Amino acid sequence: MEAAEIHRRLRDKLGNAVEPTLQDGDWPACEVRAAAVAEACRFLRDDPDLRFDCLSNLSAVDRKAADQIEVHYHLFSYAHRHQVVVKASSPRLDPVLPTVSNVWPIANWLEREAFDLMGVTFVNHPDLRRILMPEDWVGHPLRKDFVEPEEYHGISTRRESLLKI
Amino acid sequence: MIEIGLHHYLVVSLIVFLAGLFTVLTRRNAIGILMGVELILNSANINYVAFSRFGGGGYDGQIFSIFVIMLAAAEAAIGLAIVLGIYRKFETIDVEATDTLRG
Amino acid sequence: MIYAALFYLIAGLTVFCALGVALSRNVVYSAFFLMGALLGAAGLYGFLLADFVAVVQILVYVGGILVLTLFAIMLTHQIAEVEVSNRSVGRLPAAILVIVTGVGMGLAIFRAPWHTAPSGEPPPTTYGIGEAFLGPYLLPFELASVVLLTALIGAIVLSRRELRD
Amino acid sequence: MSLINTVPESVITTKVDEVLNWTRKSSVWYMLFGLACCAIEMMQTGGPRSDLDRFGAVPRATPRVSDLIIVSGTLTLKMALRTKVLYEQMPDPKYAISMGSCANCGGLFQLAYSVCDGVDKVIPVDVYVPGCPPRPEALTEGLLKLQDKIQQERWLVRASDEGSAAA
Amino acid sequence: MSTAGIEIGLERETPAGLETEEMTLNMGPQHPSTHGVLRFVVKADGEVMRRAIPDIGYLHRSIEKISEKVGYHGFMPYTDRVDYVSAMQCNQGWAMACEKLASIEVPRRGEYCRVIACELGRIASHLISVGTTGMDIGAFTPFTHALRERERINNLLEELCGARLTFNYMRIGGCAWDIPPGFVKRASEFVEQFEPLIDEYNELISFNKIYVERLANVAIVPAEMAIAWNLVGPNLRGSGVKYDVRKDVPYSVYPELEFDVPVGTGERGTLGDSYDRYMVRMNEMKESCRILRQALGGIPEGPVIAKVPRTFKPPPGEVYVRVEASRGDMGWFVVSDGTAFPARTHIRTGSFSAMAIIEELSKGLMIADLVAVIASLDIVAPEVDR
Amino acid sequence: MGYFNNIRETIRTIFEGMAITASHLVREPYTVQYPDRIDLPIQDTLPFRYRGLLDVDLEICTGCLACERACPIDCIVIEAEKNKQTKEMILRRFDIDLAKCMYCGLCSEPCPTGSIHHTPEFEGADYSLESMVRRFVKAPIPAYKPTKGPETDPEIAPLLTRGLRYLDEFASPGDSK
Amino acid sequence: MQQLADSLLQTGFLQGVPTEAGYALVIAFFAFVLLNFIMLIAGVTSWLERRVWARIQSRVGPNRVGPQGVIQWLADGIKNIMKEDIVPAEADRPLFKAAPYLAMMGFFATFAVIPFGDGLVVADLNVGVLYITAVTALVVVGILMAGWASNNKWALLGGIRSAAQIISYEIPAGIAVITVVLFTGSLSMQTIIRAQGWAPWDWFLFANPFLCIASFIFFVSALAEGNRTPFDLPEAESELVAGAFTEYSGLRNLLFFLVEWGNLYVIGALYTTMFLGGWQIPPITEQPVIQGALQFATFFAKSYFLVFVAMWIRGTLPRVRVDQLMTLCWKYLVPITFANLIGAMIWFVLFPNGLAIMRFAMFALGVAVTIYFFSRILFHLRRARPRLRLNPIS
Amino acid sequence: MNFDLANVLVFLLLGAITAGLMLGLGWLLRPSNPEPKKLTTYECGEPPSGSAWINFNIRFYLIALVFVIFDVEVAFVYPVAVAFRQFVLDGRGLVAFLELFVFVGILFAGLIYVWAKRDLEWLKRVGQPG
Ligand code: SF4
Ligand code: SF4
Ligand code: SF4
Repeated sequence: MEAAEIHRRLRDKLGNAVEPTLQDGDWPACEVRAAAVAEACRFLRDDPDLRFDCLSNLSAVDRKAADQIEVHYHLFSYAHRHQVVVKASSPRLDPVLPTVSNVWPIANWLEREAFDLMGVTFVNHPDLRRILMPEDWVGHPLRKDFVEPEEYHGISTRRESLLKI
Repeated sequence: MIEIGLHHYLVVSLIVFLAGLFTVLTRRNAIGILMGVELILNSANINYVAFSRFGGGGYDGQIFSIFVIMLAAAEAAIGLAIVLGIYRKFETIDVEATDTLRG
Repeated sequence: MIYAALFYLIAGLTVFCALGVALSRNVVYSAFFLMGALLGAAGLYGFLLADFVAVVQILVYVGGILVLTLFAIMLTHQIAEVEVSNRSVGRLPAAILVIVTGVGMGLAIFRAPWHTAPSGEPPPTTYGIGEAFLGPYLLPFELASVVLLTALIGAIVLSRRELRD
Repeated sequence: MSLINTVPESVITTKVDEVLNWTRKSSVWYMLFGLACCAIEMMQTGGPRSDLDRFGAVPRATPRVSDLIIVSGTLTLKMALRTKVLYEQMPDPKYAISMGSCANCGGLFQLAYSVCDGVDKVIPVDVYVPGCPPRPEALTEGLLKLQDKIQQERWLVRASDEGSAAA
Repeated sequence: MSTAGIEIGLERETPAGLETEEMTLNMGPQHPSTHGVLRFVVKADGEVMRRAIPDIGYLHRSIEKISEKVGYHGFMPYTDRVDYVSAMQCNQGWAMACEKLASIEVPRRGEYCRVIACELGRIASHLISVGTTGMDIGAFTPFTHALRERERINNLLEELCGARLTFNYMRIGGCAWDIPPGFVKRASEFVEQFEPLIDEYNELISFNKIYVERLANVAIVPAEMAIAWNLVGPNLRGSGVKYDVRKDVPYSVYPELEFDVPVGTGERGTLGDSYDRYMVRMNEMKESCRILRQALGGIPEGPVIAKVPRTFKPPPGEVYVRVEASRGDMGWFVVSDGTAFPARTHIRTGSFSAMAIIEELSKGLMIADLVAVIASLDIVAPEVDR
Repeated sequence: MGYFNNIRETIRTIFEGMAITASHLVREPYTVQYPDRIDLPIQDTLPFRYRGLLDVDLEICTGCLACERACPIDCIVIEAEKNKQTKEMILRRFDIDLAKCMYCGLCSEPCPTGSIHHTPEFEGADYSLESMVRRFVKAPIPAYKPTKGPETDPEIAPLLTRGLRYLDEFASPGDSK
Repeated sequence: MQQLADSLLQTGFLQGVPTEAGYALVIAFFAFVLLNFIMLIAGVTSWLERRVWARIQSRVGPNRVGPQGVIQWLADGIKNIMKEDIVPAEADRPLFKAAPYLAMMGFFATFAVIPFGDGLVVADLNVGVLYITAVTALVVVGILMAGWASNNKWALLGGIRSAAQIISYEIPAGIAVITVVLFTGSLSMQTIIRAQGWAPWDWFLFANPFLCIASFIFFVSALAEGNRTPFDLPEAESELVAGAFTEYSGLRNLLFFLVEWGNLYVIGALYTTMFLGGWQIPPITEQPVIQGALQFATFFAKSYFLVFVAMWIRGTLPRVRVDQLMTLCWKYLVPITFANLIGAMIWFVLFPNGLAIMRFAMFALGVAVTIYFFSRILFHLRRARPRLRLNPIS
Repeated sequence: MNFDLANVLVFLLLGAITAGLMLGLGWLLRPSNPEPKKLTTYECGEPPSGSAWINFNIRFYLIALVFVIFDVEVAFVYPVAVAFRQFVLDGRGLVAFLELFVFVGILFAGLIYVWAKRDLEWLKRVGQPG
C-alpha cells in the first residue's frame, strides 16, 4: 500500500495525534504524538489492510538540539510487504512513551534496550530493567551528555596510553 | 589361630543385625529406616549362606539368600515408592510427623 | 593365616560400615556406609564360597537398591539438613534395647549346638542354583517373577500417582 | 608438607625441575573462554589448520582442570568481574595469555564506555599476543612463548636470592 | 508476557507431582555452548527447563556510541566487530547506509566485489553455524570440518582484503581493493570443491538419525510467531516464510543473479523446528555457491570505488537500510546531522531478536535442547550486544 | 512401521557416517605444522595485502602525518618539525602502539609513499605490553622528499617500489583498472 | 593362574616359602605387572584417541611430546599429579575425596578376570562375566558420590544422569550376556572363549543371527555404560560443562578419566571374549611361551580394534538426549534383547549343536558388509578430496 | 577358589592404593594455595545461586525403580541360563525353555505395561501419541 494511504488511514483513525505531513523517503515516516503511539501501533498491526505484523526496529535518537528524544518505530508488513516509520518525541529530561510490547513481543527487548541506553521510560512495560549494561550502572550511555564513570567495581575505566612517555 | 568357622560368621551377622535394629529404632527418616531393614535382611542372608556352607545343606541356603535379595529389592522398590508418597503428601519423611499430620 | 587375616579385614569392614549406618547423622553418609556393609557382606559370601550370591549381592544391592535409595534421598530432602533431632526412639533406650537383644542372641549363638558338616569344596554354584531353579525350586522361581511384576507395577503406580496428581 | 621450593639446589634437583617443567609445558590445557572475535581465531587455532593439540594443549570446559586461560577478545566491565572469578577458580599453577588488542589494552574499544581496557587490570597476564585478531599461528607462537616461560620456572628448588623461583 | 495471541504449538507438560524444587542454573557466561559470552539463567526442574532467561550485555562494546566518535570512514573497521562471524555484510550495511545518506553510486565492479566477498562470508558464517550446531549436539568432527573449509575461505578473503576475520574491505562508495590476479580462478576452484563437501557434510551429520532426532520437533517456531518476534534470515525462513532481503528489497547486484531462497519444509519434523532452521543454512550455502559462480563469471570491468571525499559529510537525514546478513535482515539506522560524525547509529540485528525469543521457546524444553536451540538460532554474542 | 524404520534409519546413517570418517582417516590433514615443520615460513605464504604487524620505512616517510590523522584510535604518534632553515621535515618520533592497533589498514591508505605499511609478519607475542610499542625513530632523521623523476637512490628505490605497489593495488576512487 | 603359582612354588623357584606367602608374592607380582599394564593402556589409549580423533578431523593431533607424541599421556599424567588439588569449600569433603577411590576400585577389579591368554588370567572366576557387570556398580556409586559431594549443579546433574544411564544399560547388556551364556553353560570367561574356535566362523559373532544381534546390543550398551559417545551425556561439554567431575581438579579428575579410558579397553576385552573368540589362535607352535605371547597378541589386537572402533564412533556421532537415551534403552534395546533371548533359546533347543551352514552364511554376510563398507569409503574419497593450499605469493 | 577371591580382593585394593599413592606423590609435588575465592563453587563464572543439594526430578527415580526390578530378573536368569545348556543336551530343552519363557514373559509383560502406561517417557507431550 502506498505510504500516503497508510498515513491517511492513520489520521482517520487517530485524528490530530498524527502530524499532517508525511515525511517521505525510503521508509515514509508518520509523526505521532507520544501518548498515541501504542494506539497507533495497535491499529497499524490489526487493520487487515495494513497488517504491520513486524516491528522491524525501534531506535531512540537523542536530539540534543531540539531537547527531545525521538523514538522511531520501523514497521514492516510481511503480509503486504510495505513499510512505514512511526516517530514520536518526548522531552529529553524525562522521556516517557507508552509501551508497544503488548503489540509486538519483540518490542519488549527493544524497549528495554532503549531504556537502558537512552533512558526512555516505557509505561506499562512488563519488565523494564537494564538489558545490556550491568544493573548497577549509572547513567544512560547513548545520551549525548553521558560521562563515563571513573571506575566500576574497582576496575578503572581509563588506561594510560603506552605512547605517552 | 583358630580356623574361621561358623561362629565367626554368626557373630558378624549378629552385629550387622544389631546395627540394623539400632538404625530402625533411632531413625526418624523413613529412608533411614529402610536402610536399617536392608541391614537386617543382610544379616539374615549372611546366616543363610553360612549355614549352607557349614551345614552341608547344598545350595538351599544360597538359593534362599537369593530369594531374600529378590524380596529386598521388591521391598525397597515398594517401600521407597511409599516413602515418596508420604513425602508428597506431608512434605516430610519424618515418620512421626506423619502420624499427627494425617489428612 | 593370610586367609584369616583377610576374613577379619572383611568382617571388620562389614561391621564398621554397619555401625556407620547406624550411627552417622547424615542420611547420605548412612547410604554410603550401607554400601560398605553390603560390599563386606559380599566379601563374606565369597569366603563362604557362594560366589554367585556374592556377585548378585553386589549387582542387586549395590548396583540397584543402593542407587535407588540414593536417588530417593536426593529426591526427598534437603539432605544437608538431616539433623540429630531426627530420631524416633532416643539413642539411649535404643542402645539398651539393642544390647539386650545382642546379648540374648549372642548367647544363643554360642550355646546352641550347631550341627556343622565338614566343609568341602563345593561344585560350581551357579550351575547348581540354576538346576535347582528349574527343578525343585521351580515354583518359587516362577513366583519370583510374579512378585517382581507386582512390585514393579505397584511401585510404578504408587509413584505415578505422585506424578500425575 | 610439600616439597615445593624446599629442595637445595643441585644438579639433580635442577634436572628434576626441568623434567617436571617439561611435563607442565607439554600439557597445557586451556580453558574454553571465548569472548569475542578473537575467540573465532582461537577456535581456528584449535581447529585443523593450526591444531594446538600438537603441543598437547587441549581445550577444557571448566577452570578446575585448566592450566591456562586464553583471554580472547573484548573484556567488558560486566565480564571482567566474572573473568576474575574464573581465573581464581583455576588450580595453581595457572597461566594467562592475553590474545588480541582488546585483551591487551582495550585496543580499539578504548573509546567505549563499557569495556575494561586490558585484562591485566583484573588478572596477571603471562604472555601478550598482538593482533586484531592474531592469526592462529600468532597464538601458537604465544603458546610457545608461554612454554619457554614455564620451562624457566623453578618449583622444587628453593627460592634463591634473586627470587627466580615461581611463587 | 503476551505473545500477541500466538499459542506455542508444542506444549510439554512438565511432570507435576513431587514438588521438585526449581533449580536455578547459570549457563554462561563462560560455558562451552553459549557461543561467546551469553548467559542463561535456567530455571530447571531436573532435566526439564521451566524457562531459560537470557541475560545479555556481556559483550556490549558500545559500538553504536563509538560511531559518534570516530566518524564515517573510521567506523568501518568497527562494523567488522558487529558480527565478526560474517563481517562482510556488516561492512556492506554501513557502506550502503552512508551511500544512501549521501546518494553515492557504487561502480558495478565494486558491487560485484561486494557480492563475492559477502557470499564467501556467508558461507564462512554458515559453516560456523552448522558446525557449532553439530558441536553442541556432541559431534565434534563436523565442527572441525567446518572450520577446515572456513580456513580455505579465509585464505581467499585474505588474498582479497588482507585479513582473515576483520576484513575492513568495503569503503563508502565501493571496495578498498580490487580483485587480485588469480583470485577468480582460485575462488572458482574452491566453489567446485566445496559443493560436494556440502553433500558429504549432510551425509555425515545432517541426515544422521541421532542428529535429526535431536533437532527435529524441538523448539518449533510457527510463522506468525517468527514474524511477531521479528526473527529474520534463516530463522524466519526456517519457519516457512519466504523472505530474503536480497530478493524482496533488492540491493546491490543481487537482482542480476539467479538464486533460490530456501525455506523450511518440515521434512523431518514440524515446520519451523530447529532442524528446519539448520537445513535452511545448509541449503543457503549451496545457493551461495550458485551466486558465487555467477558473480565470479560475470565481473564487469571498471573501478571498484566511487569518488568519495576523505572528510565525508553527508547531508542531514536519516536512513534505515537493510541487508541480508548471514543471520538475516540486518538493519542499519543512521542519523546524520550534517557533520563528519553520525548523530546516531542503531544496528538492528538478527541475533538480538533470536535471543529474545529463547525465553519463550525454552519453556518445557530439556537442558540439552537449549544448546540445540541456541545453536539452531545461530546466535552470535556481539550481534546481540553490539 | 515407525519402530523398525527408526532402527533401519539409525543403522544406515551411522554406517554412512562411519564410512565418511573412515575416509578422513586416510586423507591428508590440513595442519600447517607451524613453526618448525613447514617448507616455507608462513610469512612467505601470506598474500601481499596481508595486514600483519605495521612497519614504517622511515627512509620514505614524508612526515605528512596523514597516517596519524587517519587512525581512528590514535595509536600512531609522530613528532615532526620543520627545520626553519632548510625547510626540511625532521622526524623526531614515530611510535606505533601495536598492542592497541586494530590492524585495519586505514593508516596506510592515505600514505603518499606507502611508507607505513602492514607486513606479513605476525609473530609479536611477548611477556610485557611495553615491548609492543614500536619506536621507529631512533635518532631524529630528515623526512623523505619525493623526487620529481624516478627514484635513483639504490637504498630507497626498492622500498619505494614496494610502497607504490601497495598504492597501486589499493583501489583509488574512479580508477579504472 | 593358581596352577602357575603352584608350579612356581613346586619347581623350586619359591621353594621353602610357605604356600600362602608364596601365593601372596605371586599375586602381588602379577598385580604390579597388571597395574603397569593398565596405566599404559589407559595412557596410550588417551593418546591414540587424540590422534585418531585428530585424523578424522583433518588435524594431526599431539605429535611433539616424544616421537609422534607417544608420551603425551605421561606428560599429562605427571602434570596433573603436580596440579593443585582443590576441594571446594561448599563440597562435602570426605565424600568428595573418597569418590575417585571408589571408581578406581571398581575399575581395577574388572581387570582381575580378563583372560589375556590360555593361562593368562589372574582369576578365572566361575561368575566372571557377571562379576564384571557387578563391579561396575562401584563405578556408578563413585560417580554418583562425586556428583553429589561436589555440591555443584552441573556435577549433580551429571552424576545422576550418569548413574541412571549406567544402570539402565546394564539390563540390555546383561541380557545380551545371558544370550551368550545360554550357549556356553558357564559364566567363566575362559570357558566362553573355549567354546569358540580360532576361525572367524567359529566365533559367536557369526554363530547364529541371535548372537549377532546380541553382540551389537552388547556393544551399544557397553558404550553407554562406559559413557562413550554417543552416550557421553554425563560429561557432555556443551551441556553440563564437565558433568560429575566439574569440580575435580588435577589428579582426582585424571583418575576418573583413567577409569574411562581403561574401561574402554575392558569393553573391548569383554566383547572379544564373548563374540570374537578371545585369545583363540590356530595351533602354530608347541612352545608354551610363544603360544602364550601369540595368544596375548591376538587378544590384545582384537580388543584394541574395538577400542579403536569406539574412538572412531566418537569421532562420528553426535550425542543423544537424555530422554532419547532412556527411550533407546527401554523401548528398543530391552525389548529387542528379550525377544532375542527367547529366539536364541528356541534356536538352541532346535539346533543344540549349532548349524554349520548358518555360521558360514553369517560369516559371508559379514565379509559382504565389510566389502560394501570399503566401497563406500572409496566413494567418499573420490567425491571430495580437498586440500588446503597455501599461496606462496607475496 | 580362595586364591581367585584373594586376587579379586587384591585388585580391589590395588585401585585404592594406586589412587592413594598417586595422590600422595602429588601431595609432595603440588602447590597448595587455597584462597577462599578459589574454593568457591564453579558455575560458569557467576556466583552460584543456592546449594545444589536440592530435590531432584522424579524421572531418574522411576528409571532406577524399573531398573531394580529388571536387575533382579537378570540375576535370576543367569543361573538358569547356565543350567539351560545341560538341559538341552540332556534333551529336556523344551521344558527348560518353557519354564524360562514363562519367567521372562511375565516380566516382559511388566515392561509392556510400563511402556503402555507411558511411564518410560521423559516428558509427556500434549496431544501427541506415544
Ligand atoms: S582484538 Fe580485535 S579481533 Fe580480538 S576481540 Fe578485540 S576487536 Fe575482536
Ligand atoms: S592499522 Fe588501523 S589502528 Fe592500526 S595504526 Fe593503522 S589506522 Fe591505526
Ligand atoms: S608514514 Fe606515510 S602517512 Fe605517515 S607520516 Fe609518513 S608518509 Fe605520511
